[in-house]
Amino acid sequence: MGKTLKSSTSNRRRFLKATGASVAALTLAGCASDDAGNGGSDSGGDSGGDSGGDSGGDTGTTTGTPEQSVDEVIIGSNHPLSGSLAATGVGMSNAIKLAAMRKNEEGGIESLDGAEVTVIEGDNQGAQELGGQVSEELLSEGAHVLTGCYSSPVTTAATQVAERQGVPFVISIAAADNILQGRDFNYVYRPQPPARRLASDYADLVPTVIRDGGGTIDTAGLFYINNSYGQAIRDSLREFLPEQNVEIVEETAIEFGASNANTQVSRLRSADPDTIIATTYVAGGVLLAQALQDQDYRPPYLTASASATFTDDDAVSDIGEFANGVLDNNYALNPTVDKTAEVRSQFLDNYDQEFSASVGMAYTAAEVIIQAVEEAGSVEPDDINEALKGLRYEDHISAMGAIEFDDQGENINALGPVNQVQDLSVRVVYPEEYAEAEPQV
Amino acid sequence: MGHLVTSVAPLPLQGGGLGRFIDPFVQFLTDITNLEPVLLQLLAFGLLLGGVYALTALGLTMIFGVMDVINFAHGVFLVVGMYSVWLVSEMAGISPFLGIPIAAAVLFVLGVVVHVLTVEPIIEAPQQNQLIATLGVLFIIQSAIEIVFTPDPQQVELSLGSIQVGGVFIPLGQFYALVIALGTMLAVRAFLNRTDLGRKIRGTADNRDGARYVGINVRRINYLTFGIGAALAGVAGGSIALFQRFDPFTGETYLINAFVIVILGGLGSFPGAFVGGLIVGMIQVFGGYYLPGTTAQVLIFLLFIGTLLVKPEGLFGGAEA
Amino acid sequence: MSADETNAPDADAESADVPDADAPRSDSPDADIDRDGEQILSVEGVGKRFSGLQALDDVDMTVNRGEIIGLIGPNGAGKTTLFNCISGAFPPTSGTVRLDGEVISGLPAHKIARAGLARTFQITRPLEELTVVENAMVGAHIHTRRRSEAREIAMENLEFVGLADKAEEEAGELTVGAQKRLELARAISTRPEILLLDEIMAGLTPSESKQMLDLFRQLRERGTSLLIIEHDMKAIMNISDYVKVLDQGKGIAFGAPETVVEDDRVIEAYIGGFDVDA
Amino acid sequence: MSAIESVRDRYRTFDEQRYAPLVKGVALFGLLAALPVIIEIDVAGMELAALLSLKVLILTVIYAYTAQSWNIMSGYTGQFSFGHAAFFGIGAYATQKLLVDFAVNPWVGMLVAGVLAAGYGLVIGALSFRFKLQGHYFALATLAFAELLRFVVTNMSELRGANGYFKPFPRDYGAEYGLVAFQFQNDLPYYYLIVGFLLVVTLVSWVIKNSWVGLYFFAIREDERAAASVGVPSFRYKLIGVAVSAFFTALGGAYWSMYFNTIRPDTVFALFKNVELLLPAVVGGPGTLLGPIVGSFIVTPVSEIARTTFSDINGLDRIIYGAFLVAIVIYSPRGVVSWPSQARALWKRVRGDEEVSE
Amino acid sequence: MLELSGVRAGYDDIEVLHGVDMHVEEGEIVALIGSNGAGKTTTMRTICGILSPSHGEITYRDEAIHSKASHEIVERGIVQVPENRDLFTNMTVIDNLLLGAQTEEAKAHREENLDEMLELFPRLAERKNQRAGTMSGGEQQMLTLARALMGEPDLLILDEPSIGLAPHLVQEVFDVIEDIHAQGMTVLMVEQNVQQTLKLADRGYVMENGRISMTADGDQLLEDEGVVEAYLGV
Repeated sequence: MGKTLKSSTSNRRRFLKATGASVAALTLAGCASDDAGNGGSDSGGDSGGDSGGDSGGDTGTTTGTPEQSVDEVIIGSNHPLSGSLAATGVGMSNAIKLAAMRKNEEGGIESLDGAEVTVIEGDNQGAQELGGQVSEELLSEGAHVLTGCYSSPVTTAATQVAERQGVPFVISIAAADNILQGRDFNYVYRPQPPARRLASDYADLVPTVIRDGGGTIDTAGLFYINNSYGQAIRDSLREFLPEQNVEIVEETAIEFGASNANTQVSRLRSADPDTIIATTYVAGGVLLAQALQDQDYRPPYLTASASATFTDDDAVSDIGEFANGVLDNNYALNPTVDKTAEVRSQFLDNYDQEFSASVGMAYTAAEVIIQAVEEAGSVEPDDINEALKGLRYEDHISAMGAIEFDDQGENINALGPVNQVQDLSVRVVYPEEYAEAEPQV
Repeated sequence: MGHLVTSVAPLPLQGGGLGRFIDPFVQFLTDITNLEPVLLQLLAFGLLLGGVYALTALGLTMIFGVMDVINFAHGVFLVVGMYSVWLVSEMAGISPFLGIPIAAAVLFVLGVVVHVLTVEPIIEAPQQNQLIATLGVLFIIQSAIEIVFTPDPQQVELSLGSIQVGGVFIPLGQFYALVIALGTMLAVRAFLNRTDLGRKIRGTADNRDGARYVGINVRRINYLTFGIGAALAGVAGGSIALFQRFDPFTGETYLINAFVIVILGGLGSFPGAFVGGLIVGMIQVFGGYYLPGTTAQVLIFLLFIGTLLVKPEGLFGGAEA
Repeated sequence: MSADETNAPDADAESADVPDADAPRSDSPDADIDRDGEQILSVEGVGKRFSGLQALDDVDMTVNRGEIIGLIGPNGAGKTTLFNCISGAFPPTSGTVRLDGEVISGLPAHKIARAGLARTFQITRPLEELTVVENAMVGAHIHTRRRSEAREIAMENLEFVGLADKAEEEAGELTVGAQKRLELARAISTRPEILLLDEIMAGLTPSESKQMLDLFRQLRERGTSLLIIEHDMKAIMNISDYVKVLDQGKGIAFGAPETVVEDDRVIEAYIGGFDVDA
Repeated sequence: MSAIESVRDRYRTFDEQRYAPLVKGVALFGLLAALPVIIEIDVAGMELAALLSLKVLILTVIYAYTAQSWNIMSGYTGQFSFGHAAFFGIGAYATQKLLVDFAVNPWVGMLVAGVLAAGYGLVIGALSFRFKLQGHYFALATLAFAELLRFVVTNMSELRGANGYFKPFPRDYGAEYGLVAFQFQNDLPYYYLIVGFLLVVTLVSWVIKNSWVGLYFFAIREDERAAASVGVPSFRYKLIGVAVSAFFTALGGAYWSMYFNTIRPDTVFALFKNVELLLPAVVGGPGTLLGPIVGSFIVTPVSEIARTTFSDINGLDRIIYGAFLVAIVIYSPRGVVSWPSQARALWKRVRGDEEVSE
Repeated sequence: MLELSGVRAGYDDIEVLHGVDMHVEEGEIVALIGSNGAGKTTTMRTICGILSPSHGEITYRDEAIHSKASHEIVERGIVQVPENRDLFTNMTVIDNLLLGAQTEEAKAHREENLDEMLELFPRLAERKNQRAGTMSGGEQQMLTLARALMGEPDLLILDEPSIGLAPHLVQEVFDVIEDIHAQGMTVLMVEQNVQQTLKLADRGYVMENGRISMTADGDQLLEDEGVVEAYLGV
C-alpha cells in the first residue's frame, strides 16, 4: 500500500483507512472493483439509508490541531463505504484520493513546500447517526479539512460538526437545498448545484434546446422517485417549468426498490405529454426505459432532470438504443478540457470503476479543497476557510464556470448543463461553452 | 419552502384537501363506466406484479406456517437467489433460466444451515427471539454479499422485451416470473398434497404433538421445511433477476410486502399466498395509477392491519394448503 | 392439557346424539331440599355452545352463604366450562348468573372478581416470574393500591395456606402442591364472598389434601362460600354440604352427598354406564 | 471463597435496606454523569475516548432511553411491540412541525408530541387488544402501524413529504441557545439532557414497577387470565402500558430531531428504527429496570467497535453485529442482566448435582 | 416387553413422576388407573418420548429407550393414542390415517391397512375426505385409534380413549380394543372408566401422586374396595 500512515495514529487503534496518495499507489487497483460500478446507483443516494442498528464512533471530541511543520495536508473523506449507498460512496471517496494523488504527482502543495496531500476515509454507512461521528473521528485523526457525504441527512450531521469545530467542509455531493440555505454556516461550501438549482437549470436549458431545434415542448409528465431527492426536484420543477411555458400534465412516482415502472408508464402514456422528465436513481431510469419499450411508447422528447441513469455509461449501455437522444440536465464533467479525459482514464486505471458525474463532482470538491490549501499556504482551518471564501477556481473538470462561493457557501456558478445520449455515449450539448456535440432534436 | 403545491397549476390528480382522496375514485369509476382500455392493461400489470409478489411469499408462508417463525432473512434469501442466477449466467455462461433451479439448490443448503445454527436452538423460545435471530442472519448474509460482490448493482444480461395481446402489453420477463410462480405454486402444492414428505410437513404444521405421536421426526421436518422455504426464496429471487437489476439490499422492499401477503393469504396457505400476492399487486398497480405518489402502499398496510384484526387466519386460513 | 378444558366442546358433540327426552329435571336445586342462609350465587338456565357443540345445557344451581357445594361429574361433563361461565372467562350463551342478586353473567372476569367471586384453575396458573407474595398481592390490590397494605393482606393469606416461609421465592419454582396453595392464597387475597375451586386437590399428597380440607372448613367459618370441583370423591363427599352432579353438560342430580351417591343416574354416569349391579 | 461470600452477604444486607434503590440509582447516574470525563482519561497511553466518544455516548444513552420506554410496554406488560418507530417518528415530526410551522417551543411541542403518540398508541392498543392479537400477529400489526406512517408522511405535502423538517435556529422561535431553546452549541449539554431524560423515564419505570400498576403489568405478562380472575382489568392496564411507553418514546424522537437537526420519514420511521429501539432492552434483559441501560451500553459500543476495528473491509462490522445478535438470543434469551443469577444457578446445580447423584 | 424402573419426569422444574416402576408383558392388556393429577398421562408421554425422564430407565424389548426421540420410539413399535387426540384437524381423514404409517413396515402395508381401518370403522369410511376437525368427538376418537393402528404397533398405548364420549360410543371403543387385543396386540391403557377397563385388563396399576401404589390382576382390583373408594369416595 502507499507509504503514508499518519504517525499520530500509532498510539491508537487504527480505525480509519489512511490511504497514501503517493505515486506508488497509482499501480494499485482500488478496493472496490466491479465492471458494473457507476454513479448514483439505484441506492438511495439522497435518502437516509435506514441501515440497521449500528452507530457510534471512536474518538474524542478534540479537534486535531495541525502541527506547525507542515509536511502533509490531510483531507477527511466522510462517505458511505458500506451499506446501500456504498456503490456510489466508494467511487466518490476514490475520486478524492485520486485528486490528492494527482496533486502529489505534481509535487504536492507548492505553497507548503511540496507538502503531500493525504486522504483519510471514514465510513458513515449512510446512517444519519454516524455523520457527525465520522466527522469527529476524521478530525481527531488530524484532518485539516473535510468532505462528504452523498446522503443529505448524513451531510447535515457531518457539516454541523465541522461548523462547530471551525473546520472547513466542502460538500462532495448532497442535493438537499436546506443543508446550506438559511443555516448561517461559516465553514461549509458546496460546489455542486443543489436540487433546486438543478431543476431551475432544467427549466432554463432543456426547453431552450428543444425549441431552438425547432421542437415543441408545451407539456411535461414527471416521473420521479418518491423520496426527498425526487420530491425536491419535483417541487422545484413545479415552480420553474410554468415560467418557461411548460405545463406539467402528469406526475407519477416510483417507490424505491420497485420491480417495474409499468403502471407509471401507463399513466404517462395516457397523458401523452411532449416530454417525460425522469428524476430517479440509476435503477429507476432503467425501469422507466424498460417499461416504455415494453409498452412501445416514447414521447417526442424523453428527458431527465438530475437523473443518475442517463449520465451513467453502464446504465446507458444496459438500456441500449432506446437511450439515444435522451436529454438530461445534471452536473457533468466538462468535455471541452483535456484534463477531464486524463482524470477519467487515470481513475479507470486505478479503481476499475466508472467515472460518473457523481464521482467527478467529488473529484472537483477535492480539487477545490486542494486549491484552497494552496492559496492559503497553511493548514490552519481558518486560513483554509478564508481561502475558500475568496476562492475562484477555474481549472476544474466540471461543466460549470469558475467555482466561487456566496455568503451561504453555495457555488455562484453551479450549473447542471444539458447532456444528451448520442450513439450510446453521454455528451454535453448545452450550454455551448461546455458542449462537445450539437444537440440532436 | 413556500413553493410547494400552491404555485402549481392544478393537476387532475394532485392538490391538497379532500379532493386528493376523492378524485382518484371518481376518476376510477369514470374509467370503468367508459370501459377505458387502460383498465385491461392495468389488470394485466396487476396480475404480473401479483405473480412476482406471490412467488416471494411462498417460502415465507411455508416457514411461517409450519414452524411459526417469522423469518426476517427471507428478503436476503431472495437476494442470494438473484446473485446465484447472475453468477451462473455470467461466470458459467449457462442460461439464467437454468440458473433458477441452481439457485433453489443453493438456497436449500443455506436454509438448512441457517436453521440448524440459528433457529433450531431457539425454536421453543419466545417468538421475538427467533425474529431477532433471523434479523442477525439478515445482517450477516447481506454484508457478506456486499463484501464479496461489492454493493454495485448487477444485472443478468437478458433482454426479453414484451408481446402485445389484443392491445395489452405483456412484458415477458415478468410474464415468465408469473409462469414460474404458478408452476412453483402448483408443484409445491402437489408436493405437499401428494407426497409422503409433503403430508408430513402438513401434519407437522397442523399439530406438532400429533406429529410426534405418530412418529414423525419433527426436527428433520423443521430443517427440511426451512430448507424448502429458502429454496422457494431462491426460485423467487432467481425469477426476479430475469427482469430487475439488483444489489445486496434489493430484498428489503420485497420482504415487507411478503409479510403482508402471507397474512392476507393465511399462514402456510399457498393458494392464499397467490391470492394475497394478486391483491397486493392489484392495489399497487391500480393505486399507483390512480393515487398520487405512493399512497397505494398506505392502502396495502391498512388492508394488512384490517386482516390482522378481523381475520388473522387470513383469507385462506384454516383451509388446506 | 386439561381434559376438561380441551375437550369440553367435543365432549358434548355426542350430546346431540343422545335423546334428552328421558332426562327429567330432578336436579332443580331447591325441589325438595330445605337450605339455610341467604343465596349468594345463583345459576339460572345457563347454557354454553362452542361452535355448534352444546357444552352446557340449561344448568341451574345455587350456593348459599357459608355453604360448601361440590360439583362433580365425569371428565368432559362441563364442570370447568360452568366455572368459566360463572367467573367470566367467557360469557354463557344463555341463562343468567347472579352474585348477591346482581347479574354478573356477561361481565368481564376482572369485574366479577371485584364483585366478590374468586376462582382457582385446574391447571395452576402461577404468575411464574413473580414472587409468591407478589402473586398474592395481585389479588389483594383489589382492596388497596398501597403496596404495603396489599403485602400485609397477601402475607396473612400466605400464612393461612402455609406458604409464608416461601414468600420471596419465584412462583414458578414451587412444587405442584405449593402452587395449588398459592392459587388459593391469591384467590382469597381478593377477599371473595364465594370461591370457585377447580380440582385444587389433584396432585396433592394425602396429608396435603387433608390440610386443604381444613382450610376449606376455616374459610367457611369466615363466611366464604365454596364451590368445589373435585375428583377425589372421598374428599368431596366428606366436606360438601350438597353435591351437584353434571353429566354431558346437564345437571343430573343435586342433594346431600349420601343421597347423590345412591342415585342410579350418577352411578351410571360415573362408573361407566352399564351393569353396576351393586 | 469465604471472602466472596462475605462480600455477597454484605451486599445482600445492603440490598434489603430501603435506601438501596436510591443509592444504586445515584451510583448509576453518577457514573453516567461522569462518563464524559472518564472517557478522556488516559489509560496506558490509550484514551478511552478511542473507544467511546461523546457522540457515541449520546447515541448510547438515546437508545438506552428509548429501550427503557419500550420496556414499559413490552417488557412489563409482555405485549411485544415491533413498531415503536411510529411513536418515535410522531415525537420527532410533531415537535418539528410545531416548531417550524408555528414557532412553538420544542419543550411544549415535545409534550404535545408525546400526547399524540400516546393517542396513536391507544388506537393501536385498543384495536389489537380488542381483537386479541398476540405473539407474531401483534408484532406484525405494530410494525404495520409504523410502516403505515412512513408512507403517509412521505406522501403528505402538509408534512413536507419525503423532504422532512430541518430544525430552525433558536431565534426563529424567540429563544437563545440553551436549555429553553432545546439547542446547544456543543454536544456536552445534549449529553446531560438525554441522561436527564433517561433518569426521568427510569424513575417513572421504577415507580411503576414498585406500585400496583407494575404488579398488574407483570401479572398480565405472566398470565392474563389468571390476572383477570383476581380482578386485574387487563385491557385497561395494557392500554396504560402502551400509552406511557408511546409517550416517552415520542420524547426520544423529539430529542432526536433536535440533536440531529433534520428528520425525514426514512430516518425516523425507518423500518430498522423499530429494531434499534427495542434491541438494547432485549439484549440487556426485557422486563428489568437495568436491562435496557446495560443493553444499550453493550449494543451501541459493540457495533461501534466492530465498525472501527474492521474498517478495512466495509461491511464486516455488520457481520459481527449480526453474529452478536444471533449469539445473544440463543445463549442469553433473558438478557445480559440475568448472567449473574444464571451463573449462580449453574454453580448451585453443579454443586447440587454432586449431592443428589447417587 | 416394556419396563419402567424408577422413572422420574415432569415439566420444566416440576417433577410429576417420583419414581415409577411398572412393566407390560407381551400380549397383555395393562390398565393404569388413578385420580386426576396422579401422573398417568405424564407416564404415557414419558414412555413415548414426548417427555424425557430425568432419572430412571425405560427398556423396551431389552433396549433402553428413555433417551430416544419420539419418532425413534414409534419406529420400535410403540404407538400412542394421546389423551387430547392431537389429530391433524385441518387434514382429511385419509391424510390422518396415512400419516399414522411412519415406520418402513407400516408404510409397506399402508394401503391394505387403510382399507382395513375403513372397514373396521365404517363411520370413518363415510367421511374419509372430510377434515378431521369437523367431525364429532366420537368420530375423532375412532380416527385417533385408527391412526395409531396404521402404525402397526406392537404395543398400543391408550390414554383415556373413552373420554368425553357418550355411553354407546364408549362401548364401541371398548369393543374395538377388545378386538385388537384378541388379534394379539399388547395394550397399555389409562382409563377413567374403571369398571369397564378393569374388566378388560389382565393386570392393573393404581397410581397415586406420581407413584404406583397398588398392582394386581384386573379382577382383583375391580373387587378391591380401595379402588372403588378412590373413585367414588364411598
